[in-house]
Amino acid sequence: MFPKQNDALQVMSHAVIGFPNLAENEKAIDGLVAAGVNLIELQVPFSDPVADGHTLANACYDALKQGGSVQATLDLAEKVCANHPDVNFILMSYLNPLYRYGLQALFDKAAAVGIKGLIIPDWPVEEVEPWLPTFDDLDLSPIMMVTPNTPAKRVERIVNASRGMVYVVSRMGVTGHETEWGEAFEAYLKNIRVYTDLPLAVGFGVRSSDDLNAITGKAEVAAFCSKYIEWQRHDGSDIAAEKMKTMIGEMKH
Amino acid sequence: MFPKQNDALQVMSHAVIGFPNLAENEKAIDGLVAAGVNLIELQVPFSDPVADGHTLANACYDALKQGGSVQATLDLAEKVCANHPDVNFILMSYLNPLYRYGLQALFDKAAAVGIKGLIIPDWPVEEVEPWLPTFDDLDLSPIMMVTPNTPAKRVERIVNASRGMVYVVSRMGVTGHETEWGEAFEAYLKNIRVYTDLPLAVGFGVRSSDDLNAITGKAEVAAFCSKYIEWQRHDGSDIAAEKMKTMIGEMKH
Amino acid sequence: MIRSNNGYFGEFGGRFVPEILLPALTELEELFFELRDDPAFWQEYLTLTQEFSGRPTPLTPLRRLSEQLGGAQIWLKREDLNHSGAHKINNVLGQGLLVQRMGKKRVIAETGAGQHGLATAIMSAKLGLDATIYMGADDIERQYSNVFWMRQLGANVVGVETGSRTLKEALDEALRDWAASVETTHYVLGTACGPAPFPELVSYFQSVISQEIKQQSMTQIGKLPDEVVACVGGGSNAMGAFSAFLDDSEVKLVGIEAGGLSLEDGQHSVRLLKGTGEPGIAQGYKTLFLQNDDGQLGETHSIAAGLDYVGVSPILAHLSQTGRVTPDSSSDTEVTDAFQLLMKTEGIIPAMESAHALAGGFKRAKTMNKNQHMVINLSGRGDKDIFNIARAFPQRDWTEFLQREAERSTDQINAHLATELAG
Amino acid sequence: MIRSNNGYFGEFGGRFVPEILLPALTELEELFFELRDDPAFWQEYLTLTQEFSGRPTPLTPLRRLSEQLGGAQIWLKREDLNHSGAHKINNVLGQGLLVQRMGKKRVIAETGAGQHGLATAIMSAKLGLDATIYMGADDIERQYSNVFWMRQLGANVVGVETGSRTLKEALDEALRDWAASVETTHYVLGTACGPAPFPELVSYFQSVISQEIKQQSMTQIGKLPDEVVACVGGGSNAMGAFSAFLDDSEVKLVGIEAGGLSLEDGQHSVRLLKGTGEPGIAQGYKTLFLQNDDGQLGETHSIAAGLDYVGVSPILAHLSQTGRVTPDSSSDTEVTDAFQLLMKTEGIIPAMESAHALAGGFKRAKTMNKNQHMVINLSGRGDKDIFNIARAFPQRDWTEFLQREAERSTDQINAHLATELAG
Ligand SMILES: Cc1ncc(COP(=O)(O)O)c(C=O)c1O
Ligand SMILES: Cc1ncc(COP(=O)(O)O)c(C=O)c1O
Repeated sequence: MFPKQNDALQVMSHAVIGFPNLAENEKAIDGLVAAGVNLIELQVPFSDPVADGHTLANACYDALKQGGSVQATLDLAEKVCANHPDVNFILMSYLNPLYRYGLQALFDKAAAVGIKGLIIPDWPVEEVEPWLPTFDDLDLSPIMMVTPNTPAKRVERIVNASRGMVYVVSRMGVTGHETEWGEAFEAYLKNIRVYTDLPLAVGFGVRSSDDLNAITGKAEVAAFCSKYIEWQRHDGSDIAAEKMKTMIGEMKH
Repeated sequence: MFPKQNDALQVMSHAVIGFPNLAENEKAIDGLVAAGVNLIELQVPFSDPVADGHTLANACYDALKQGGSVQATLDLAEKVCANHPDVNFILMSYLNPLYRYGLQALFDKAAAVGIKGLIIPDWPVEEVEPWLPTFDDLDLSPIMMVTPNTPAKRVERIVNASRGMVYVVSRMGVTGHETEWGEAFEAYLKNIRVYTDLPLAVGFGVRSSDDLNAITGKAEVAAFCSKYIEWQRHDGSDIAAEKMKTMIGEMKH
Repeated sequence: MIRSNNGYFGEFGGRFVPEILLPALTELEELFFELRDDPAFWQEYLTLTQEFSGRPTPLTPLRRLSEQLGGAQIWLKREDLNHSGAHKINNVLGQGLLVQRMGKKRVIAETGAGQHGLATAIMSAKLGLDATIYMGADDIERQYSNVFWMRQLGANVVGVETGSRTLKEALDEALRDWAASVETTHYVLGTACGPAPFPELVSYFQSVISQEIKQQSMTQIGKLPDEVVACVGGGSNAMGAFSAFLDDSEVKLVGIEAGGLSLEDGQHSVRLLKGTGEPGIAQGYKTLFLQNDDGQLGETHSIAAGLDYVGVSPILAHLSQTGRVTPDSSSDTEVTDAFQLLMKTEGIIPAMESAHALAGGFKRAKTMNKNQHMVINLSGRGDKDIFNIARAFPQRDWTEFLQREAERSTDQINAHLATELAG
Repeated sequence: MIRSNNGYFGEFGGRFVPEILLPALTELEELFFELRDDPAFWQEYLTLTQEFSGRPTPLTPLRRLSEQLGGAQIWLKREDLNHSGAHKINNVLGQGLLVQRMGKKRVIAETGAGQHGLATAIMSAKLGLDATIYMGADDIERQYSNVFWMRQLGANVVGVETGSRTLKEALDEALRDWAASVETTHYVLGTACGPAPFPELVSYFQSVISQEIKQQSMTQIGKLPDEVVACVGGGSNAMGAFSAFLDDSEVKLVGIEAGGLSLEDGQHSVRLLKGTGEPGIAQGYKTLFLQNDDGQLGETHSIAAGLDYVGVSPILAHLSQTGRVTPDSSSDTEVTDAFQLLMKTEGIIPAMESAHALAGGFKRAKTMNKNQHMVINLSGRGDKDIFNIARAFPQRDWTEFLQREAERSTDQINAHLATELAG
């Protein structure tokens, strides 16, 4: 289940399928769940991840060499959704791998294995809208992105096409850099709330307990992804999970 | 004295002033005279000897480093003319060193030290003609060049401006290569004789006894220059003089 | 001029970018739509290309070569004579006018052969803009002379070390920069690819090529040419050479892609022929991409860095589906042969990219008759590619020269350092 | 157009060559005198330069730079946009027409920067002639890229090892070749020097530059320029830029020579200023030569190989004596500064030769007022000189690239050899 508006801050984290390898993905996800993460993006690795910074982009390149693919992602999703029925698994992918798979077939299959949401950063709202009836039928939530430079009218259109939650890109740029959480940020969130009651997931630049604390009370979800992947790369999935657990333990409520 | 028409073939040879060095020039000239050479070109070395092949061009470059110059040439001329009153010394130079010295002054001085003739390969007949009265006054013979491609009318003009002898360039090109002395060559000489009774000095490509023998009976002078300078460079002036002596001894008469 | 249907050409095109880039694309599109029907704007553009880049470029008859091949009369459209040595400058100058109107002070660009990067660096110097150029690290080695000049012109050239380290990655990286800088930065896309409005906008500026060809053909040949041939990397010079002829069905339009070593995966950059590119959506647009079954973009190869690209203009993808454009390809060896033939018979040094059009064109011309006329678009000159071309024609004296020059250069740098330390 | 008095311009000019060369010079002169007043011949020449080399070259306003310098409005005549990258091609194409009329099948040329050699190689390829290019061995090292292209174009490049191994020796050597081959070979002299009729003939073809400037000034400025500035090597681009203005006394004509490191002997190539060149007769003609008291031609230096010459056009020697042309010079450091300024402010990469005209022109422009207009002749582009320019601006990444490239090239040659041995 996605959180509701004004629920306490939850951490969303990340797996790049095939990184560091397919066998380790499942263990890493178990670790995240054990650390208290209830929202997990399963990223299909892609050769050209234009919205990602170098951490995720490099993870994609490595994952592809390890056999990461749409099929591998669905296979893994099937397992982890079954193992962790209380966790929301979200399929994150660039459009092309899904397009090549066949969009209808992909959405059917994703819903069937227990995927709850979709994040597709290069799929604009105009192209998503015709699919909304399908998504609603399948109970598959397109989590659309709003960015600081999105004009008000377009924010409205985007949140109306969103389901489950709205992904709020915290700042200009790609994943993996730092963000400032000042008054401008609060005003930005407030402007989005004008158009939607959906919970807000803040992403891009959430890299520390301090970041989480800064977001607490302002949004419902914090996407803690690049930094987690860095931990995974440098310390291995076990230690990464421990660090995640410690960090979640330190969160203000 | 220059030879007369139909005199037996004489060898003209060469000195590049400063090559191999100034001290040696005098000795080399003595050697040439002893070998039986009665016509000797004293070449002022020049930075840009465009009518010369590599043998003489390289001798020029070396000579310049040894202090070869117009003045050095005149100084040497003064000595050798005095030492060898029976030998015809001919000043050979590109125009510019003489021009810089001052043409009138140069001609006066050259005549004064005993120079008998002038060979200036880049001084065309049109520019020479105004100087003829001066030359005749000074008893300084401009030895003009005729080439295989000189049109008949121009041959006439050139030989008319020549004194002492006419320099017949044996073939197309620069000094230092070989020449064929066939029927075409004989016809070429005959055409020149139409316009002049001056003796003919054949130059360019006279490199062996065979060449001398081929010219015998056709012209009065053979310029044996590049090959002699090669001997000088490789064997030294003494051996070069000996070789010259041997060669002249072998000449048919 | 071809017009998109809401960013699409048939099934291809569109605008598939992270949300953050949409406002800039919309702004650009609005500005472009406002200006493109304004004859005063086109005139302003023409004047700039004339004054700065020497347009119109000539149409050169290849008399000796046509005679030798024994077929059609071949003419070269001389984009190599442009300032900077290729057609790329046309597009860049046009976008420069847009940048000035938008009031932006920084530009970024991706570049493969370096030719577009060089053009962008030139335009930026001329207009006083900051420029950052993304270039695959392998392309930097292949086309170092262009990198040298971009840096001399004051541009910041960033080597991209990810993936296959060529144009595709440079484009990804430029998009990443743009996502962070979009409010103050214009992205000078270099070919008729990418998200709308770029394919249309780049083709609009490049169409100056075919407008001139048309006029020149009427004057010099007395009629339209029978065929127009261009190489296809991203597709901008081809769209430039084809645009004005789209409605003249008697003029055959032929696009030549890089056949590389073979048509095996990873050995070529052919996307328009059967069994090569497949429909896909990446790098901001939908087109025929070289890709695997999982939708991962593929590896490419070409002897010409500027043709070594995984996607292709959505307009050309569409036009080759409709049959208006005939796609073909030339192999690396055909290309080096055509390169030498042009050089030794007509005294013109083509870019390796353009030599693809030559190879493809010469082959076709031979089968045509003497009353027919073919215009080949010579998109660029080859003397900018000296290192690259020296690699294609290995010669000992070049190698030895490089060794001596490397030594001299090392000595010079050391002397320089010594002076600085002493000073 | 200036006309010689029987080959002379005032006291300079003439024809001082070995007798063997006279018939060819006479033949050439007769042909030239017959053609130069024939408007159809001029039109044939213009058409060739238009079709093949992109003439007319534009007149580019330097708006940002003029603003920055705060003086006259500066315009560049863009000879850099010519095919082959410099004005040298104008003369060569013209002589090509003469060669065809004479029916000769072989040409020779001397070259300093390699630019004239390259142009000659191009013309020869286009017309199917054999070409032999003489180039000083030191110049070959300085301008290797041009050598590379000449050879690729099929020309035979002969390195001249004598003397100071630069242009002067190359010219001597070309004359030697000509003496042996004059009946079948045309000597394509590359600048407005040498024996009559070359100074006049080369100036005639290059005068297309000033004819265009004149017309373009009337259109773009609305009046004639106040000054025209050109660099002076042999003098052909300067004569090209000045010719049509000789009778317009309100147009000041300024020739910039290579000031080099200093005005000490051997450190520069200035011949027109007091205390530098002296009247002399060499290399076939009379002019101001750098020489010593014994009449030996001197050593020269310039950062630009194309200006590194010991003599100068007799026409310019004469015009600077009469005061019609104002001679000036720029030092190597002024030149590299001007080079960078143009590149970074206007996006144009000048040849090092042309950067002398820029340096001299910029200095003068600053002292002029904003209503005045100066045209600087940009005789060539600099990207052909990459090695040379990299030497002027030493940078570690270039050095490192050269080292890698030399290694790659060696590996490639070895691999090539191995294949040949095995095969
Ligand atoms: C000379 C030249 N021709 C062609 C191309 C290919 O690009 P496009 O297909 O966009 O013209 C390039 C790309 O850099 C190029 O430099
Ligand atoms: C670009 C360029 N400018 C100028 C010159 C100098 O020659 P000239 O004085 O004949 O124009 C050269 C000679 O090679 C050159 O290449």
